[in-house]
Amino acid sequence: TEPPVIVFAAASLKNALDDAVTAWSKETGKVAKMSYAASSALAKQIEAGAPADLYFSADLDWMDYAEKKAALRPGTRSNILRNALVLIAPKDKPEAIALTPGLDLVGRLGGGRLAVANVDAVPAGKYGKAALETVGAWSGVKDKLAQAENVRAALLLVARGEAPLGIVYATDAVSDPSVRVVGTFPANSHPPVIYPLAVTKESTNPDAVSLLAYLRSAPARVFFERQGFTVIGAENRT
Amino acid sequence: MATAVTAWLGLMPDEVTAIWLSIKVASVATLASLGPGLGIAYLLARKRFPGRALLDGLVYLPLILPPVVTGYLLLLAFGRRGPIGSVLAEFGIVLSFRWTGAALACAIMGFPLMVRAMRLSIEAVDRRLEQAAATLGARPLAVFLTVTLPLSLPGILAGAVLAFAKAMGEFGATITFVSNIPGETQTLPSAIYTLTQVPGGEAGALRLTLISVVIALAAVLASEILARRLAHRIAGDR
Amino acid sequence: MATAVTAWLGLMPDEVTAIWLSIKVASVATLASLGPGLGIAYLLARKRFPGRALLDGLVYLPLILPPVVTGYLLLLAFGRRGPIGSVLAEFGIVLSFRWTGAALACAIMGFPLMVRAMRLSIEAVDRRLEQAAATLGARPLAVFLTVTLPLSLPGILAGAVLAFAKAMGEFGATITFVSNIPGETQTLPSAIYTLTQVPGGEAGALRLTLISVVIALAAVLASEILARRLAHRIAGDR
Amino acid sequence: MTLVVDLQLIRGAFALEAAFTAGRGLTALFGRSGSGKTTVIDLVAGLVRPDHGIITLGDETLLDTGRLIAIPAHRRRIATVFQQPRLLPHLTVRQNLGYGRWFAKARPETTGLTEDGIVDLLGIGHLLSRSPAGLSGGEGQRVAIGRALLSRPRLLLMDEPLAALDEARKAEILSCIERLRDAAGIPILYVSHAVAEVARLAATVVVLEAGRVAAMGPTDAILRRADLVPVHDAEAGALLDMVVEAHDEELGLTRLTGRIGRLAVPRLSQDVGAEVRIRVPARDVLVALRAPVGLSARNLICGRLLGVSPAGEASMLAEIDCNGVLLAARLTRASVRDLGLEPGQPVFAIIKSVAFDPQGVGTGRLAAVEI
Amino acid sequence: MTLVVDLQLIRGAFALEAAFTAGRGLTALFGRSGSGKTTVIDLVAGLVRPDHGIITLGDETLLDTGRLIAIPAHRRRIATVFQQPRLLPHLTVRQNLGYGRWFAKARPETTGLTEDGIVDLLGIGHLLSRSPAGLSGGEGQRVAIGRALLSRPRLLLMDEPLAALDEARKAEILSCIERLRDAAGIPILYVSHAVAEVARLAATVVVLEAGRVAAMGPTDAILRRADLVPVHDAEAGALLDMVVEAHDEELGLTRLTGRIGRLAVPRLSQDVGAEVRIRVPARDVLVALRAPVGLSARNLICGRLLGVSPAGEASMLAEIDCNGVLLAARLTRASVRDLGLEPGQPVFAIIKSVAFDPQGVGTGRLAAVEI
Ligand SMILES: Nc1ncnc2c1ncn2[C@@H]1O[C@H](COP(=O)(O)OP(=O)(O)OP(=O)(O)O)[C@@H](O)[C@H]1O
Ligand SMILES: Nc1ncnc2c1ncn2[C@@H]1O[C@H](COP(=O)(O)OP(=O)(O)OP(=O)(O)O)[C@@H](O)[C@H]1O
Ligand SMILES: [Mg+2]
Ligand SMILES: [Mg+2]
Repeated sequence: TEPPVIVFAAASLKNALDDAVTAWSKETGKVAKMSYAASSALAKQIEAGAPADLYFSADLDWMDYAEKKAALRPGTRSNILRNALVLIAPKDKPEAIALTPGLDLVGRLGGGRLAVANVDAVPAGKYGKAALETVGAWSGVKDKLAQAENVRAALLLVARGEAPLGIVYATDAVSDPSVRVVGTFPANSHPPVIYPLAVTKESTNPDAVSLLAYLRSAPARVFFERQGFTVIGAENRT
Repeated sequence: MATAVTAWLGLMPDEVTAIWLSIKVASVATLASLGPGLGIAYLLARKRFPGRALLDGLVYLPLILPPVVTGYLLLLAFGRRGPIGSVLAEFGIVLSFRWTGAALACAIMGFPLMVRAMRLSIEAVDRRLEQAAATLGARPLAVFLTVTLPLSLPGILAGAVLAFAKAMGEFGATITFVSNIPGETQTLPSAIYTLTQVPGGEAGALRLTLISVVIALAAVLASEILARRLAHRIAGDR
Repeated sequence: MATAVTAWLGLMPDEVTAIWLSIKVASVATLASLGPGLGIAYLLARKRFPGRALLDGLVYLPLILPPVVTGYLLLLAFGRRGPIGSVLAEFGIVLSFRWTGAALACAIMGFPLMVRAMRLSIEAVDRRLEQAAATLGARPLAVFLTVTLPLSLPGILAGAVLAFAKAMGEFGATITFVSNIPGETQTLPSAIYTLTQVPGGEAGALRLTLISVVIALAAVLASEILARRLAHRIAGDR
Repeated sequence: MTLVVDLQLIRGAFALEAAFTAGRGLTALFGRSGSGKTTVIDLVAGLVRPDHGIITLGDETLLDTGRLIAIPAHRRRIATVFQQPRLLPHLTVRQNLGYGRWFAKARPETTGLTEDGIVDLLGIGHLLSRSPAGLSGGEGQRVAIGRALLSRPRLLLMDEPLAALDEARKAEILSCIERLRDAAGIPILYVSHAVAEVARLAATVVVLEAGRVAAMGPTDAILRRADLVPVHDAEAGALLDMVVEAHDEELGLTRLTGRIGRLAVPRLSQDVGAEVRIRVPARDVLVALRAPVGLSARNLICGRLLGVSPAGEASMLAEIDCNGVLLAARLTRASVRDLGLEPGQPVFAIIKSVAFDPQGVGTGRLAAVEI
Repeated sequence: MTLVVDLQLIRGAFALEAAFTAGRGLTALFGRSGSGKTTVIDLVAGLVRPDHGIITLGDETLLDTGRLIAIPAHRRRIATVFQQPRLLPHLTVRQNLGYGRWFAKARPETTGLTEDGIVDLLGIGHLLSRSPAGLSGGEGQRVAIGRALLSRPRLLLMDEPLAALDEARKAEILSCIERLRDAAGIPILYVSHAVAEVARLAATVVVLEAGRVAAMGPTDAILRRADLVPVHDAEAGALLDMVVEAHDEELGLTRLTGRIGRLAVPRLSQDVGAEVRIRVPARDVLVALRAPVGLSARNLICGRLLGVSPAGEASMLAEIDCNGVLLAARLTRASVRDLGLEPGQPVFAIIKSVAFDPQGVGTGRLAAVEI
């Protein structure tokens, strides 16, 4: 049998990607193996010669990193997905908040903390910081943050009522019944949340390109959209 | 002096804070778990009671569970809405987002290591000496304090150092439970982790790692010297 | 039978694979570190040599370092391009992104715990017994094998179980070093981690956590029973 | 204070089933290796629970398995000198000595011994700041004795306490034990293999054999029985209770009187009128048909030969009734034939040496003395 | 095979500085508690390194700190019976016994003892499958002796091996040690506080005092010195080397002859012509001015009184020259006065009992015997 295509993907893509790859396997009879971890770890592993065929990062920085280390097959990189950044609250306090300049976030926190992913390291945190700066709330809340290891942990803090508000991806908020989206940050308030995909330099598996093509194709769309991602149109991919 | 050193190491104020906080958290976690650790180690080493196997297993749990899960469970139990956390809150004790919560997380993560070392040492204490002490009029508690405890000091020391070292390296449970708030819950490992998640953060991560290693090794060394003195006193020259 | 159980637990094939892989990785990691662990524990317990303090500290390192850092260092050293990895590769030994690498990571993470427990037990062995054996003609190695080793079995067992339990829970270093490839390097904790990173993964994570706890506790229990038998044989009825 | 013991314990193939009473004075537990002596000590100390049993000390029940009473070891106020010293290795010798004293702070003084006195007696003054690890076998044993004595016990258990000591030190400690027994009146349960020690110290002897009490009774009665007491080094002998009649300072003699008549022994320290017990070993008694002259042995006692029985391979034990007191003399078979000894015959017993055991108040001489 | 030892070791306040030679036969290390006996044993066994020193066994150098030679313990082929048994707790008694045997597989047999023989002699057959933890003090000591004997040693170190044993068992083991010494010719370094044991077994005695060799020499010479050997239980005495002249089966007697003249003692097992050594304790010698008649003591030896010296408080030691052989008799001062003993005076020595120590081939009787 042919060797499987090995995909190194950001952990947050698991649900969508599992479904998409299953569909691809059914269609082509080929198999793929998914290795989910933090984008950072995956990038470094690919740099170190990991047997990955595809790298699906959760942000551009780590894809850039891999590219800079010449770990990608030139010309295969493209942006696949886009995500939105939302403000969430526990479901028992679902008052909507207008995310516009002049926002009094500190007041809305009421002495509590704003749960975000790490604003220096984790993509969702970095985007969140940018968005807060745009709406002029950053300087007010920067000492009122509860920075989590990742978006899921930030979500958890809000879900458990530890934090009255939190910033997460729309994809995370959608699926959790214990939180409500109380506002969506305007797309232009932060760098676009983009999930790029590329074939690695080391890849020798001819099916890698096939899977890459499938993930970029229209039939794969449904799987991503079902999880709340926005699929980037072919024209905007590079 | 301290400032000179930090300047020379090129440390940011946040990092200096993280270092001190780490030392504080690790010390408090270690000291606070000494009592319960000893108690449970003694029970496991010397008593037969119903539920002993359960207690034994329970102590191992934090070792077996992925740290994130432990952090998650801590959040469930000690969070603002958790069964224990809500009770504690009534007494004005809040752990979430506090350094005390970080200490709790570290204490729990180090607990299996501490208890196991202590237990081994207690088991190695010659019961005939305890008996001799009893015939001389020492009540069980007095026997424990004057015979069992001093004779198992090497193990207690080893357990404490293991717990301290673990606390200096722990961040999975900590960050999940109490997040990553500079000056409050951002310990050295959290800071290091953050740096590893940023492209190009390796140098910074390495620097902080070295600092944490130096601190923990100093503790290890100190405990070794102490242990050797103890052993020397007990074994004499023979 | 096994299939019936997995069906009843609602396990995916990938998860079943992860369970078996975890058991394999943890067992191999534990067994493989027994020898070096014992050797180093013996050296630290009984010998005075230059560099002893260094070795002692080195053994503690994996405990002090955040697991991600350990994993990263492993990747640097044992990766295909790393100084050790490239040499090993010449002999056809590849660790990176193989289950053997996962075992290496787990072994290293459990090493401090194992060595510490063994060392405590070796230190507790009465040297006068070793002397008696020597006067009866036993060479140092024979003394070690026939006296020191059997008398420190409780600690060796404790050390092994600690290492096994740790291996059953370790993922930070593992996922960083060998990624998270199903069937190859995806252990239970890695699978659990992945599940915690996606919406709706909680139930699955909980299920797998329980399974890992049950396996590790079974090992703990088995070791306890074995240890009690040993102790009983040595202490007699008195 | 009387110790009453009735204990049953099964341990593998070994079954202990021992009942005895130890009254005032010293009770010796005597028996071959493995007969259960240490087990009895452990049971009385409260370190081991019997399967069934009762232990009472005075009017206090320490243990009654039937009534579910079991006073724990630390409340029994019984001090034990174990067969192995069991010193606390993390404490200095001084701290070991003080250990029991400290826990006994609130208890009444029982022994009348001071720490300095004990330290002097045991010759451990130079060891006080040492750790037990470096002590020699005998040094450790002495510290263990001191520790037990200082803990204000109301009963003392001693398991071969003098086994590792040289004769000189042994003699000193024996006299201290005698003082404790007599002056302080502490009952003592004493395990020993040395017949001489037992004869000198014990009022009662309990002989254990494979976990059972094979015999129990006054020391003299037990020690005369060759079937119980191993006939080695001529340990069989008679015990005589006598009173100090007078001292002859010039010659360094003390004259004793008793049912057997008068005996002269080297100067004793007891006052005139004091009761003393002396032991006359069978090996030190000669038998003569006529009163000898110009002989160095000073004590000539006339009596009637009761009988001669074989004891050992070539020797025989002659029992002589001296005014109702029994003396034993060990003779060779050749002598018995040559002298033509017949039961009922009047004979002279020549006593060469005696060993002293003071009864009642006052301490006696330590060593056996030659007359 | 001769053991030559010259050792120096400082340990805190204790300084060992001992040099002695132990030749064929048994050498006793004698000395008070804490005098350094166990330290010497440890040094010879190779368990402790001296500060300076030389140890040679036969023509092999085991240790020479000056030449940086130090054969490790496991290659010395010296078996040690330690003061505490030190059995391996994780092995059964049988495995403990077999332990040394196993490592000695490749070595030549030295003792001529079989495992079954040892087990019988020590009476530990019923313990073989037990774990050492449950053994009594004496049982443990016996297993330790067995383990040492079975390891095919060329030198045997025994540190108070019989301290915890009852007299009967002690007697049996003593005879085995004698066999080893004589039949197998294994040199033995033997620590004991019991003068009787030393007198019976040792060819040479080394007396330690505070780490120094206070005296060293043939057993009889040392044991006659009251300043060295604690004068207790009349342990002073003379050793006589004699030859078996004839056996009298009917009376169970053996007639010995030697410089001192003839002695009759209970039947010995040695063949006619065998050399034996007997010990005549001073306490068992009576002095008479005239030959007594009708006395149970059989051995009457005439000699000349050399002198009388004080020994202890009330007694004196009379030295009697019997044809060039010295006998010692312990007398009271009163007797000395009453008999009017004067140096040079002809006297009769009446010997009541002797103890046997076979010299040369063959084993002797165990117990002291009454004549
Ligand atoms: N667990 C056990 N199983 C079987 N027998 C045991 C056990 N524990 C003790 N014994 C036996 O009980 C007997 C009595 O032991 P104890 O220590 O009381 O003897 P002892 O009279 O003190 O002997 P010694 O004079 O040698 O010290 C011994 O024969 C010992 O082997
Ligand atoms: N580390 C030490 N510091 C000081 N003195 C020591 C040390 N180790 C041993 N000693 C002393 O050395 C002396 C000799 O000890 P050793 O065990 O050789 O005596 P021993 O003759 O065997 O006595 P025993 O008959 O009591 O067994 C003892 O007085 C002991 O206290
Ligand atoms: Mg005993
Ligand atoms: Mg000694």
